[in-house]
Amino acid sequence: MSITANEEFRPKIVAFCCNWCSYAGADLAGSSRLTYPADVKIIRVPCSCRVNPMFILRAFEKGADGVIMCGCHPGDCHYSTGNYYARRRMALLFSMLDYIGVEHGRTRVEWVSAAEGVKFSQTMNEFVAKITSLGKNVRLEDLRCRK
Amino acid sequence: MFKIAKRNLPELLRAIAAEQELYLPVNISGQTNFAVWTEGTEADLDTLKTVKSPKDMFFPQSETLYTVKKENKKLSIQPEALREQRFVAFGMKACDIQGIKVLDKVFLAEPIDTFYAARREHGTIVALACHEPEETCFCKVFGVDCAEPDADVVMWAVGEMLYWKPVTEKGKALTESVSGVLEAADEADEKAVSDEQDNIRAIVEKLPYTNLSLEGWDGNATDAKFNSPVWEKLFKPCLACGTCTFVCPTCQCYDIKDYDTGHGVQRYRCWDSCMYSDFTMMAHGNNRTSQMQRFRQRFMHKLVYFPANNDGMYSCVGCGRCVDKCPSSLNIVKVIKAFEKEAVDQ
Amino acid sequence: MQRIGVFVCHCGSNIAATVDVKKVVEMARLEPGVVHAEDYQYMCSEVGQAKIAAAIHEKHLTGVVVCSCSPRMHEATFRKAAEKAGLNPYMVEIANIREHCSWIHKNIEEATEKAVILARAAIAKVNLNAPLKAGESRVTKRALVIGGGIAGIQTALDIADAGYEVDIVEKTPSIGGRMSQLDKTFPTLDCSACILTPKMVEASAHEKINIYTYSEVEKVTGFVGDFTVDIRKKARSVDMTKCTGCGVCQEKCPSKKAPSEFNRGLNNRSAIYTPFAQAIPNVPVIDREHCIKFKTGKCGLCEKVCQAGAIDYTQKDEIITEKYGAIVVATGFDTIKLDKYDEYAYSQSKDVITSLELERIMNAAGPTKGHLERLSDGKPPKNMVFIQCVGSRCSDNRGKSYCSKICCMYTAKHAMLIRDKYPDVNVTVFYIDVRTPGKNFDEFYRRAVEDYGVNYIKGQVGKVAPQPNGQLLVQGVDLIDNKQILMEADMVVLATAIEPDPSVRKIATMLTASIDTNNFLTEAHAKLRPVESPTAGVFLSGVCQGPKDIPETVAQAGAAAVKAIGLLAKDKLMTNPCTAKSDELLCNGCSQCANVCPYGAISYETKLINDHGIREERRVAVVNNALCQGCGACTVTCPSGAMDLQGFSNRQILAEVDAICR
Amino acid sequence: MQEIINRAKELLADGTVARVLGWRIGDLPYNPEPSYFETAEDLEKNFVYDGFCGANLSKYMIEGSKLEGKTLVFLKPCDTYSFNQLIKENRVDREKAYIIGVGCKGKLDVEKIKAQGIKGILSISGAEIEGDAETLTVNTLYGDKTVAYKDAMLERCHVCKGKEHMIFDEEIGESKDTKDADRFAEVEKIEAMKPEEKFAYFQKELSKCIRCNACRNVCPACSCRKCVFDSTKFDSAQKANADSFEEKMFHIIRAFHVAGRCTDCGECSRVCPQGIPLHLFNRKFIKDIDEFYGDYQAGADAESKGPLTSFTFGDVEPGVTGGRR
Repeated sequence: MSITANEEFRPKIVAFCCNWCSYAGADLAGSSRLTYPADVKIIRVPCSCRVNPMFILRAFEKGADGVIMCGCHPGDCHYSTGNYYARRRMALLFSMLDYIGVEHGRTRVEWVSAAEGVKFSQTMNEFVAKITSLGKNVRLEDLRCRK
Repeated sequence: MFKIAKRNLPELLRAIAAEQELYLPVNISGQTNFAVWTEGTEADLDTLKTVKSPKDMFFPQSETLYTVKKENKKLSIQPEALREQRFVAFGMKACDIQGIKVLDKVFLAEPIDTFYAARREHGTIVALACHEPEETCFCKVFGVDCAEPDADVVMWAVGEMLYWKPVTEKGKALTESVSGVLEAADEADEKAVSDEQDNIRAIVEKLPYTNLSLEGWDGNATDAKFNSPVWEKLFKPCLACGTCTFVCPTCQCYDIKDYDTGHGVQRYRCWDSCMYSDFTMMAHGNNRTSQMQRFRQRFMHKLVYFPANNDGMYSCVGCGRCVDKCPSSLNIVKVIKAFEKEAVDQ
Repeated sequence: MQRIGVFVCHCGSNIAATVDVKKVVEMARLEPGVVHAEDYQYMCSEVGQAKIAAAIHEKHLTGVVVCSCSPRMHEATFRKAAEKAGLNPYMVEIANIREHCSWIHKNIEEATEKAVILARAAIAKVNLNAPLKAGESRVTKRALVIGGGIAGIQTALDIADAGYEVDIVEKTPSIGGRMSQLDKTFPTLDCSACILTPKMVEASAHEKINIYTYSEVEKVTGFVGDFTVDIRKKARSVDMTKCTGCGVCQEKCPSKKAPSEFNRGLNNRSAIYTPFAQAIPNVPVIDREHCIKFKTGKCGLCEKVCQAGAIDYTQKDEIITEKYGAIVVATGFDTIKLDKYDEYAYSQSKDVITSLELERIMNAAGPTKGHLERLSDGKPPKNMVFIQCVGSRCSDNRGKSYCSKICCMYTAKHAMLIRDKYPDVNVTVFYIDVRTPGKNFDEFYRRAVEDYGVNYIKGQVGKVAPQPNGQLLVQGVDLIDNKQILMEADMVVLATAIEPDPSVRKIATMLTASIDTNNFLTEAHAKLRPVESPTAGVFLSGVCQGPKDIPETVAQAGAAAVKAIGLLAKDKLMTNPCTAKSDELLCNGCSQCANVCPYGAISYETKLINDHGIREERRVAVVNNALCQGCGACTVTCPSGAMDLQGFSNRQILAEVDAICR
Repeated sequence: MQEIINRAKELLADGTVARVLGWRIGDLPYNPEPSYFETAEDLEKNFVYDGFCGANLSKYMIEGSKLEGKTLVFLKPCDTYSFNQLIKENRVDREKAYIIGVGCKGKLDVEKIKAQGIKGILSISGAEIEGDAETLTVNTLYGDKTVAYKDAMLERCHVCKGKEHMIFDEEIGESKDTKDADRFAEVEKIEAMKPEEKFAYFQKELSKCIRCNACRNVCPACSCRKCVFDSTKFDSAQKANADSFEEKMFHIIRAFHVAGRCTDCGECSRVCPQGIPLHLFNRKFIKDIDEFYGDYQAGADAESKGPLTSFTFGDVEPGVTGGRR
């Protein structure tokens, strides 16, 4: 699917943000009035290590077009090691999704600190653009959820 | 009787499909199962047994019963339409058809299962006699004659020819609709078919399980069998998977579940397996808590409870799929034999 | 089914300018469980909070969703307000429609639609919320300090001064640690003993401080506020209550071949010994490996000469069990072994020494009585070469990747002291970089170069070759002049990398405190919680956490003490209720969750489980709520989903996902 | 085989073990079943160990560990990895097992024999563990046929991890090297495909899935008392088969749950009634783990921390790998 074919397409994007860094980074983006598309909806989790691969697949099942997980930069985890585990889990999960033919770029991990409002907003802008160019997620959705 | 050269089979299939939906055995990445025919689909009539039995043409693994739509705080219920298009089940075997008869006992008895009844009513069964029965077959034990399936139309594959014999009104109607591609059979053909039947029956006699004895298995055997110590030994290798159940042509248990679509709920039913730990789970828990009990249930149902409630009809047809597919090489034959041995030992 | 109230805040125009709050209210009303929805100018105001309280009472709400600013801002406010109105505070969830919505979107329609979805997600979550209650645990008002060096002593003094009992456990016969081995300290050139000894005395005299020397921590159980620790008091063979510290036993002891640990093995000591003159306690220890009495059963000389009758050959190790509220680790450091650095000829020549050995040589109480001399022949050196970064900043696996931090400064100190006392000795220092961040540090280093004529060469030494004439041929490179250097030296001093004392590994395991790949204890947060271990109630003091010099160590020791005091000052600890919880019916006992828990909060119990009528003994995970910080690492590791996080449960997060995607 | 039987009888007789967990001779030439033996007579009469004894008995020791006394269990080299992993996860009790490591010359897959058009099998010779037969002779209702032993071998045996037992009390019998293919070749082939080809491939394979859970239930790593797909905690369907997404969810999550724990024993693919190459999921994770975090073989020991319960500071970033950026 091309971008032009999808002018009307508004992607559904779920962002899992850890409470301590990236959720705060998103807050900073907000208080700095740094815009990004409203397609991104954030779910707060205590730590990126709380994100279960099932949550990500579930989002796709129910019709999400892209899922992004944000956490503290490696080394800065509030719980000291959570994001290291999350990093391994997501590296494997994403590689598997790629392997079964889910388009590149539908999933992403970004480390965003509480001070990186700019990075948060840039990341979300980029991600929305990427998902918009990929178009609707049809490879991982459950057709029963279509309206 | 009619005939058609095997090489012209696509024409026959096309002719059937022109009229109604056609299901037939198709090999998809190495496994043969019943699938919908579309132009270009190649029939696989050489594989004796499909992996899954053809029962899901009549009783699909999963089917929606109704849909609840949610609009704001209002709910509306939309019943699922019954399947009322005619279809043909092409290439079913005698044992599979016996399986459907077992299902009929369950679903067509009061209260009638309307979903199943609609499919039965609209389906025409074109059977194929078993050209080369296999070592896991034991249909004869249950009185099934795989040389003469009980169907709307029966076919025999002999050499380069496929013989076609309409049996029922439905079968005749189907034959009528595809008469353009069929040739009338002559006496030599009749002979070829009866030879084929003799051949098949001769092979059946040589099958290792053919003389399996069902002595002692009947509707009255509940206490004797239920309390036997044999189960405790037998069940051990069972993995509690649902393979036997899901390949079985007669297993008819299903679960009813709700799926949240985000804008409502789809209530659907799907095959369940008495081997599963949550089978018939209730609020208080489970009435069969051990795998031994679950294992016993499956065979007691097939060989004791079902005949008890259905005039002696067993709900096993001897297709041998469980023999082929059980990951632990456990199956109904081994169960029957174990009891036979127990009887001898006593 | 919950009865949920939704409260949409205008935040003046902050929200209301871009989000149609009325529409959010209207849409929220349609969500399952919602029985009340309203909007208000400022929900966080007194009036706003009163509205929430009123609705809780009037509508019998069981759950509250506030659509407002970030939960990081006012979640606590609204939870308190709800609690005051009689609702469990954890039945409140916030939909962030300001920072995550109104402030970033311009289009009212889009922003409103998003706000509705965010509200929907919060409502979906609250529908699955359950009241949570913070737990309480008591605090034992006593601290344990592991390690009796300057870090441990300072921490103990600070905690004791605040009025709490402190026990110091020191594995050697005396407190004092590495600092007691140093001669002078940079950048002031104070005599190390002169500033340390008063602290040692103060600690030993402090009525709140109890010192266990020659003792080791054997076992730790319990958790923050309530640790139970077994301390092994090794048999000293000398009755501490009787010994007067006269020292006669040491003089008379016929076994004098034991290498002196205190002097880094450069000379020997007697089998019954105190490590150094100022040792505290001034009670000797019998080294049973070297004692003739213990080896052969004969001798017993010390017993004969001891007028106090303090010698007790029958003494046995003793286990003391004590309870503590806080534990401070101050296990310090050692220098690395140099067996992988053959090129420096450390093992081949007695005149190649480590800097710590040089400290002992320079010290008046050291093996040479403070005279700078070659250990091979006792001659005074003419040319000395110092080699920096031996094993530090190492890119291969022979040494350590980190900078040991103290070497540049002590080498400048050594160079300066030598040039001062022996002006005819030429001192050359090979260095990679000279690192002098610290008050008066660079000035100190420059004095060494400028006032004392120390020859600093930027470059590394490739080889130190002992010559037949007893000289050491140093082959190096001068990176600034880009030339090879060959020079003869009488002594070579290696600025050997430091590493955490090897005992820390065992201690970290006992405490379930995490350590990094270099065996330094990990801090709870590298920037914001540098003196706390991720394991609650465990604090870090001194080099066990990372290389540091004396003032930094003392500062950190004080900081660790403050953190410990802060804990001990509490009578009870309130625990975070958003902790992990294991469903014992689902738990496999596979231990994977414990593997990823940074807090050691998960343990295993074998329990009789009744699983729908099946009764069996099962190994199941048990979460200690006092230790769990609620990160959720365990929940994802758990394949069966037995481990779940209260307040952020699987079903709650999935409900949010569903609500957003629908 | 007689040596094995004799040893088992000895251990039963001297009270070392209370029972024997092995394979019971089937009623067809190729269907022995995992089984317990408690008497010498039963062993002598019904014990079998031949090319068709592919079943990995290590998982049965979860229940075996609960029984009174020791159980003698026969483990093939690849099975010992599973057993180690189960020890690591406290699912079996090492003290309750007396392990005899049995030799392995490659295990057979009757489906592969049947796939060559062989029907009506009455007897098979050449599958005995004693022989070094290169060819199987199959006597059928429709005549005698031959199949090369190699061509009838399970996929896993072609990429065998080696014939060394990782854990055992004693070893009996010889093994034969059967590895003749690269373990990751199939995975690499898929990796090289275009996304739509990959998707089509897996869609086709997974569309066969009937949600029978055989792969899960046979898997020694899937040792959960209650699978997450059977519990209500994630609202995830365990047996629906109503939409193709379900199969993807199930197989991806199952592979993920065993990632770093899967020993690549190949049981999932062996038992799948629909012949889905399920090992391709697990092996992808194994390959990634090897590439991202260094070679790791689950079950090579019973102590090491798995790759998903450990980390290094410099781990690869998600998405940098897997060809995403």
